[in-house]
Amino acid sequence: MSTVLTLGEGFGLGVVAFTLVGAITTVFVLLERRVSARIQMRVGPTRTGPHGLLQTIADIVKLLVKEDVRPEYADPVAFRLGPMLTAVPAVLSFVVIPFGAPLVMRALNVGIVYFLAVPGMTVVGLLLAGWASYDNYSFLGGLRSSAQFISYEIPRTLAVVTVVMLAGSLNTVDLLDAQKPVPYIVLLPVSFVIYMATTLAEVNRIPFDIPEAESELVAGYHTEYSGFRWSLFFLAEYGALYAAAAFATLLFLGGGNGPVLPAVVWFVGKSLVVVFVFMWVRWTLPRFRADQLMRLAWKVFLPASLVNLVLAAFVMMAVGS
Amino acid sequence: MTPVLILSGILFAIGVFGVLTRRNAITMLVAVEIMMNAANLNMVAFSRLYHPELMTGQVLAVFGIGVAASEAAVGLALILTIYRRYGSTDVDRVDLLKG
Amino acid sequence: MTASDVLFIIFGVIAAACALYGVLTRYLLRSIVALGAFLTAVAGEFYLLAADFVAVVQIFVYVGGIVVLMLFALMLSTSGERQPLAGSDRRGLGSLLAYVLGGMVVWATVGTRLPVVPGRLPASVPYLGRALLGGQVFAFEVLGVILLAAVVAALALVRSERL
Amino acid sequence: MNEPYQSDVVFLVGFAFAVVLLPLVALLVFRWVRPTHPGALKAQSYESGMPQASAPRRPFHMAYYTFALIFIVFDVEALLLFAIAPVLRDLGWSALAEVGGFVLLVAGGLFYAWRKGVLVWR
Repeated sequence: MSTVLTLGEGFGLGVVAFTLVGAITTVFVLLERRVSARIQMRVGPTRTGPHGLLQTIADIVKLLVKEDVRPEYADPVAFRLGPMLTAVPAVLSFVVIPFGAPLVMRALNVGIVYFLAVPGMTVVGLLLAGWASYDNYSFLGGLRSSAQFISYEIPRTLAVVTVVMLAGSLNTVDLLDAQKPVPYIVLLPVSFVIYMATTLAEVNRIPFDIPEAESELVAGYHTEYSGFRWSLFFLAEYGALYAAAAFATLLFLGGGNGPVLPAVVWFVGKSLVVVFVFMWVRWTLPRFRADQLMRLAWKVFLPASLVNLVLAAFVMMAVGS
Repeated sequence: MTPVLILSGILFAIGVFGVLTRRNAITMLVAVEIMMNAANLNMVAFSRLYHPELMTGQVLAVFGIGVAASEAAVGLALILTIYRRYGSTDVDRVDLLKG
Repeated sequence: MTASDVLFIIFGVIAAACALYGVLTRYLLRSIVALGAFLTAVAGEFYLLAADFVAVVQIFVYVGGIVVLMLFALMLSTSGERQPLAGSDRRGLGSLLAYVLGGMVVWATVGTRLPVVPGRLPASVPYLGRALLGGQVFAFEVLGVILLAAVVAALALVRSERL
Repeated sequence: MNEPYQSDVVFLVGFAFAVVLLPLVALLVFRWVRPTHPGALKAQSYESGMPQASAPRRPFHMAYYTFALIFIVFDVEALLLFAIAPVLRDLGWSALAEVGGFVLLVAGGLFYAWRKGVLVWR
C-alpha cells in the first residue's frame, strides 16, 4: 500500500516539477528580456498586457499551436527523442534540490552525484537532435554544444568534490546543516568561482554560447525544430539554468539558512540573485571563440580545479587534525 | 537472489550473441558493454549475498565501470583509426595482412 | 510478490529488450541509443540491490560518458550516408553458441543453492569510500595507472593518423 | 529487499513517468489545434535560405574525439573522488597521500596530452 502511495507521490511531484519548470521558463524569459533591455538601454516588450507581463504567455500559446515541421531526410526516431532527452533530465534534476530546510522532493543519499549525473544525459539529447535534423548547422551545433558541455563538466564536478569533502555527505539536505555556522563560499571561494564560471558554460550562456552563436550557426542544434518540440529545448535551457543556480545556492551560499524569514524565502531569494548574475554576465560580456572556449576549459579551469582540490584537501586535514 | 543471476546470465548471453554475430566494430563494442554490465550486475548481487558490510562487490562494480570507460576509450580510438585507414568500421573488411 | 520484485521484473524486461534490440538492429545510431536505455534500466536494478552509488555512477560514466563517446565515434566514422547501417552479419554458429551459453548459465544458476553469509547492510557511500582506501587501495591505484595508460594509448592511436 | 532503496526507486519511477508523460500528452492534445500543411519547400533543411551546401553527417574533426576521450578518464576520476570525499577527513593523512597519488597519476594523462599539443582546438 505504501508503495502505491510513494508511486503516486512521485507522479504528483513529477507533475509539480514539470509545471514549476514551465512557470520558471515563463517568468525567466520575461525577466531576461526586461533585464537585457535595461542593460542595453532599451525598453523590451511592453505591449502585451500591463508592462508587457503577458508577453511570454502569448509566446507559449503561439508555440503550442504552431505547426510541427520535420525536414524530409531527418531521422524520425532520433528527431523525436532529441528534445525529450534534453528536457526530461533538466526536470529530473529538481528531485534533490531542498527549497527549504525540510522542503525537498526526495532526499536521496547520493543526491549530489545524482544532480551531476542526470543532466549529463542532456548531451545525448543534443547530439541526437543535431544529428537527426540532417542539416549542416544543426550537426555542427550539436557537436559543438556537446564538446563544450563535456569540457566544462569536469572542472565543475571537481569543484563540487571539494564541497562534499568538507560536508562529509552526498545528501543534499545534510549540506544545509553543514553550512549552519558558515557558508562554504567563505571556505571555498575558488571552488565557487570555478563552479559559477563552468555553470555558465554548461547552460550555454554568453560568454560561453558558441553552440548557439546566432551569427555563425543560425540556431545550433535546434535550427530545424519548431513549435512545441522547440519549446522543449527552451524549457530545458531555463530549467537547467534555475537548477544550476539553486545548486550554487545549496553548495556555497548556505541554501535556505538565514535569520528571521522562512527557509523557502531565503532559498528562492538567494537563487534568484544567482540567476540575475547569470543574466547580467550574459548581456555584458562578448562571446568567446570556439578555440578560446576549449583552451579555457582544459588549460585554465581543469588544472585550476585539480590544484584547488588538492589544496583544499590538504588544508582541511591540517586544520581538522 | 537467483532471479538477478538468471537475468545477468541472459544479458551476458545477449552480449555474446552480439559479439559473435555482428561484423560492425561499433555494434560489437555495444555488445561488449552489455556483457560488462551483466558482470557488474552479478557483482552487485553477490555483494548483497556475502558480507554486505564489506561492500566488496560494489567496489568491484565501480572498478568495472572505470575499466569499461578506459576500454571504450581505447577501443573507439582503435575503431576510428581503422576507419580512417580502411574507410569502414566493418571488421571483415579489415585485412591486416594486406594493409 | 513485493514492489521491488515487480520493479525488478520491469527493469529486467526493459534491459533485456533493449540489449536484444541493440545487438539486432541494423541502424548504428539506434543501437547506441538502445545501449543507453539498457544502461539506465541496469542502473535501476543496481539501485534496487541497495547499490545506490553504483547506480548513479552508472548514469554518470556510462550514459553521460561512454554513450557520448560512442556517438562521437559514430559521427566521426560516417561518410555522409543518410543512415549509417551495419554491414551483413553472420548468424548461425554464433547464435547457437550464445543460446547454449545462456542456457547453461541459467541451468547452473537455477540448480545451485547459494549459501548466504548475512551481515548488516550499511549505507553505501561512506563504506564504499572506506573500502576503496582500505582493503582495495592497491586496486584503486592500479585503476589510476589504467586510466593514465588509456589516455596515452588512445591519444597515440588517434595521433598516429594525421588528418 | 531493502526498504529505503526500494521506495527511492518507486518514487523516481513515478517522477520520471510523469515528466515523460506530460510533454507527450501536450504534443498529442495540441495536434488537433495546430495546423499541418506539409510542403516540399518546408521539408527542406534550413540553411539560411540557400540550398543545402553539402550532405551533413560527414566525418568530423578528430579533436572532438580526443577531448571526449580525456573527458571520460577524468569522469571516472571524479566519480572515485565522490566515493572517497565524504570519508576523507576521518581517514587521515595516509588516505590523503593515496588520493593524492591517484590524482597525480590521472593528471599525468592531462600533462601528456598537453605536451603532445592535443589540447589545441583547430
